[in-house]
Amino acid sequence: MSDATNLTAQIDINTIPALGKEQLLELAMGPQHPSTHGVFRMNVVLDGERVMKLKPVFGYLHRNHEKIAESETYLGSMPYTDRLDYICSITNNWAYAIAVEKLAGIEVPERAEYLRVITGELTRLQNHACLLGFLMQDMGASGTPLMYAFREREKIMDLFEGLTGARMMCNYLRFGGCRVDTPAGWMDAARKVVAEFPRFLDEYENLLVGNEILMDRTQEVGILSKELAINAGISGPMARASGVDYDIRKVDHYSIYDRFNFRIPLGERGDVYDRYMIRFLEMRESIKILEQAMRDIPDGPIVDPKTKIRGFRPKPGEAYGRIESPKGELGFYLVSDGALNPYRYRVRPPSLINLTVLEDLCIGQNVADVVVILGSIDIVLGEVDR
Amino acid sequence: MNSLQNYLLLSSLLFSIGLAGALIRRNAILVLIGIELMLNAANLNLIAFWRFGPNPAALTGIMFAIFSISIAAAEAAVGLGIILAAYRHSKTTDLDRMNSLRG
Amino acid sequence: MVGKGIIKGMVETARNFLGSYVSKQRLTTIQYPEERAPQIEAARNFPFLVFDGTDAEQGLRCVACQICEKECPPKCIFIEKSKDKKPDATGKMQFYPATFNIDISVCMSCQICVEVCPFDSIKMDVVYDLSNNDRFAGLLLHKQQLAKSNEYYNTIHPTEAAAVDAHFAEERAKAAARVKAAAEAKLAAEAKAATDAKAKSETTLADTQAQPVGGGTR
Amino acid sequence: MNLKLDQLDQIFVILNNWLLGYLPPVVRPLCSSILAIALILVTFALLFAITTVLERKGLGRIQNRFGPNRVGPCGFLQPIADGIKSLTKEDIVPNPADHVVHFLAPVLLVAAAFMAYAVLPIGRNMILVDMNAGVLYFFAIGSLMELAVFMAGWSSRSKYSLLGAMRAIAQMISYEVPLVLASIVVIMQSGSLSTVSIVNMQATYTGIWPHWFVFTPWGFAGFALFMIAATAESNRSPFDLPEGESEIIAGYYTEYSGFKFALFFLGEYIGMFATSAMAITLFLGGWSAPFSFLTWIPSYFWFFAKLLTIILTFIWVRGTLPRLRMDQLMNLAWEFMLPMTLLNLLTAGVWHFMPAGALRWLICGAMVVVPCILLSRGLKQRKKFQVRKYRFSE
Amino acid sequence: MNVSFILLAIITVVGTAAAMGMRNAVHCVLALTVGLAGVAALYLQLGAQFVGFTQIMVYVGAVAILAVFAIMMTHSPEPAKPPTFSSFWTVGSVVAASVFAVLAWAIHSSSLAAHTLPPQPEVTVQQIGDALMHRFVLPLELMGLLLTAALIGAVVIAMNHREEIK
Repeated sequence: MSDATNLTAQIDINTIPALGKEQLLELAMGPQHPSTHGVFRMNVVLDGERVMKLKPVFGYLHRNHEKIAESETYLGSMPYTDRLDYICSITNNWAYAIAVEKLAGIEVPERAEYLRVITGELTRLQNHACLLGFLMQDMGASGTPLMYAFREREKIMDLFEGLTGARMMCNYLRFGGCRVDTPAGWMDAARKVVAEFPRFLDEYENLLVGNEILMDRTQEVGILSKELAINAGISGPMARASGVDYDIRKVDHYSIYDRFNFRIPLGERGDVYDRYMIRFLEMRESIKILEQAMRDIPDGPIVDPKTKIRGFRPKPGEAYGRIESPKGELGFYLVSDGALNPYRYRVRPPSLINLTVLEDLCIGQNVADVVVILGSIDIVLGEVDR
Repeated sequence: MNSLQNYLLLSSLLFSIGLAGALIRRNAILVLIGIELMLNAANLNLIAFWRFGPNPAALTGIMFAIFSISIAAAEAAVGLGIILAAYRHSKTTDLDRMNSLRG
Repeated sequence: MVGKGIIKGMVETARNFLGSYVSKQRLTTIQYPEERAPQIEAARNFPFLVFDGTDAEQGLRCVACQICEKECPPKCIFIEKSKDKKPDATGKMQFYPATFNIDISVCMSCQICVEVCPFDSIKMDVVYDLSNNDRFAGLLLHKQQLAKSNEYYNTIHPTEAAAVDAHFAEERAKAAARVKAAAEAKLAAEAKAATDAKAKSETTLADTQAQPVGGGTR
Repeated sequence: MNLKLDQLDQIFVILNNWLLGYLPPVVRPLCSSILAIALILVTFALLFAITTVLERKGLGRIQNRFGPNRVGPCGFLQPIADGIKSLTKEDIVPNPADHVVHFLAPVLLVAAAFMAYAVLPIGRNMILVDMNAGVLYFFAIGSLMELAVFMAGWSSRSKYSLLGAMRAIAQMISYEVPLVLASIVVIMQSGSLSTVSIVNMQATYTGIWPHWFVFTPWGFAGFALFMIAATAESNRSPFDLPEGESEIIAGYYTEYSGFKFALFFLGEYIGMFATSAMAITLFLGGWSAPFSFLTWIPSYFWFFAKLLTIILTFIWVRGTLPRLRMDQLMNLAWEFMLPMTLLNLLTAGVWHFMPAGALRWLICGAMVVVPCILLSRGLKQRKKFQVRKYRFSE
Repeated sequence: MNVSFILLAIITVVGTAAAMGMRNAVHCVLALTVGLAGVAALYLQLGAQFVGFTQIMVYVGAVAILAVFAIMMTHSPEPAKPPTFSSFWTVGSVVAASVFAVLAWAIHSSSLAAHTLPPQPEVTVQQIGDALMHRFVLPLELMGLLLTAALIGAVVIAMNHREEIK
């Protein structure tokens, strides 16, 4: 992926096994294109409307994230992780915090774990809601599902603002806990939002789940086989839609997910419809987790008092912390040489790794399916390009 | 006043233009279009004769024109189909280069 | 039957359309310039500097320790320490920032400067309509623009500001007590050693003892 | 009272005659046409302006927001602001574009769209030309729009424009077939291609009920099919593939800007109104009132009320449905619409030759409904799409 | 001769001449549509409304679009522009010109051609339909057969044989 020479966009037309090559049309979808979810470019070779070859070109949003983090203090990188997948900043914080906590051997107090689960699952809700909205937008539903999703996301973002001070760039977690405790009345407001969320899901279900056009557009489109999903390292809802039973919440038992009763929905076909429905069902499971967590949350400190804000120097060593982010396995790999800043800092971005199968999914499909398939992969260019 | 002569002259001019096009153009599609033009000239003749003829109420000219238009449409469809097939075979629509009978 | 799902969807949109006329739930837009979203207390945007009292120059809590400048992840703070000292709100002699600039086009509102400040002098503001014609000079805030009164701080973050003020009050009470004690001691010493020729050196000692009080709000 | 209402109904005709009375008889027909054309241009351009606001506000309300509400009262002056904006914008023509054709395309589109109104009866005695072959004229003009679309797409020399134009033409040609076939049932029944006589046939009443063609099995099916085809013809959602912005930016007018872009917009909406007005003329009784006791309301009011209802339905559909894919669109046209319209022709024939009564209703209803269900079920089964059940792992 | 005839004749002749003489094939087709629309207008002028609209519908709506599609599909990507006209274009022009000359002479010398416009006959669509269904029912059926055959034939000829080649 880091192969910079890969960025040359030209496609060698002779590699395409097709007749009538002079009738092929090479189309650059993006970087200025309405539905590439940011600045992303797909060089598509079309035969009529059929995709013969597709080459993703990315890096337009490259910000040197990893290198900046290596010259930054451990805490200083925390706000930068917000900007990776800017829709779910708290889960990014969480993965990074877990990596640092592993590195430095910090314990997290009980209440902080609960807060992390609550905010993390709220993040999952808003990510999935937005994704479904965007997917429908890509299918041309003139924004209605997207606006409904944004209406719900707004409520969750209000919660985040009330707790962390910012709507998107929360910068909420700290090594060994969370930055601030819940203000008065926040937990009640959160309970109310969570209690109302299923209503939105029902509305969504009415609007789209049984819709024939949607089924026609998504079923048997962009099929990702189970084997390819495993071999390509696909994770998250996308892998589960292909029938891979792999959820890090269940596999790693990180944080306190063991205490909650929830299920993992699994798809069969691995097409766009499955990826769409898996996310839909995951939202219902997230609500279950949230209800349990909000019922059980104890009082207590929210941060390990031993951790220092300034001059934080973990002992030399390495650690890999990963979580099940809404988009898949989000991991941070850190090497410490005992200094104020990490010696090596590496992100395993789920968006990027899920994106690698894009061409396999798109070949032979219609050009209109390309945007739908891209939407169903759920990428955020901030994370892909870093 | 308009006389039949003018219409006939116009239609013969159209016919000649179509004929010239059909004879001198190299693009097979445009040759086909030239043929269409000649058909149109004939149609114009039919309508003009109907209008100036002794018994317009019989509608014969109109009927012939309608049938002629249908034939022209069928001819265009088949002709263009043949051109497409020929193009797929020889990769050109240039009639000067489409000169081999071999399949 | 084909069309059932489509009709269900149509009904749903119709419900939303009609609902937007009766329910605030289904018409969530806030008409921005006239109407504003309710201010959330924890909200943060860009940093500002708190000053006590009425004079921004005089009451500025910042002592130009430059910790925030060092800790700021995107390095958007620029501080120049003063050459001289001036008395702060409690009357102690302190350095002060001769220049304090924040480039809010670089700032990413992470609040780390607030967390590391030992003097409670830098806090997060909530002003968000900062659009400007000049994207360089217009977004580089100077000390004069950054300095905002403690009362303002109290209005935007009441809970947090109350805690800070209580803390300050406590510290000041302690300092006052210590000053008083020192003064009493001094008086006693003066009374005791009124005839003593070394009284002058004693007073100097009391002064130096009181020195940490000003910076002791940690 | 009754006389006055009649005058209100005919007010435009009376006004026209009164104005022409001042002119010499030689120029009267010409002036009359010019007057009527000017009135049509103004009215429908105004309707276009109102529709853009209504559409944006309606979509906004569907999406839980206000829509435009800043310019003028309730935002209804928004189109003026938009018009000024698009007039003052730079008119960008791509360098390799074919400048003449690039310029002519929007002009032709708008001209063709407006030409269609010549045969649409807006009210009683309110029609520009009562043509003998009015319906044929309408569809002939409709085919001009395809050419305009092609010109736009081809002359832009852009891949997106070309793809969009190809899609648009393929779609318009495919849907012209069901569109024409769906309207033929009405021509069969009324025995005329003249729009005026078609409306006149429907403007009679049994009791309070009008004789609209939509209130017959074949008429209802024809209306439904006509509206589906009309949606596709006017590139409206869910058949807006030619300009599907998430796939091919803006389709054939990707490379247009400023006022030419606005002209495309105008042409498209005017075309949509024209097709809707045709549907009203053919199936919904044109300007006739829905109940016999409401005939005192002016006829043009009913025409515009019906038009507005159809427009609002278009907006509603647009706010709900995602768009189809090209092959699905074609399948719908050739595998569902075409057989259904042909069957509908047969049904209309049966209706025509059977004696009136409940049996006729039953047989003709069954002839429409049963094939529709069978056909849709067959198509659904072949594609094998369904709502799925999912398994969970604990 | 009246003005409308001259105007329409000029439009028709210029349009068709441009259709046969322009370099760019798509321009040719667009010019052709202008010419054919002119012919349609002439039909209208002659009182043949039905034929005129059919002409527009068939030629502008179908044939022109079809031709344009064919041009797009046979558009070769290589920039090398072959000469527009055939190598023996002089012969072709001479033939066409002589045909026109002969026809014009014949028309000019014919006594029949001197007819002036008789009063406008009333032709309704109903009459045309009646004629099609009674007097011309056999040609109509034949036409239907021909069109069906043409449809199938065109589909078969133009069908993509890619699967076979694979």
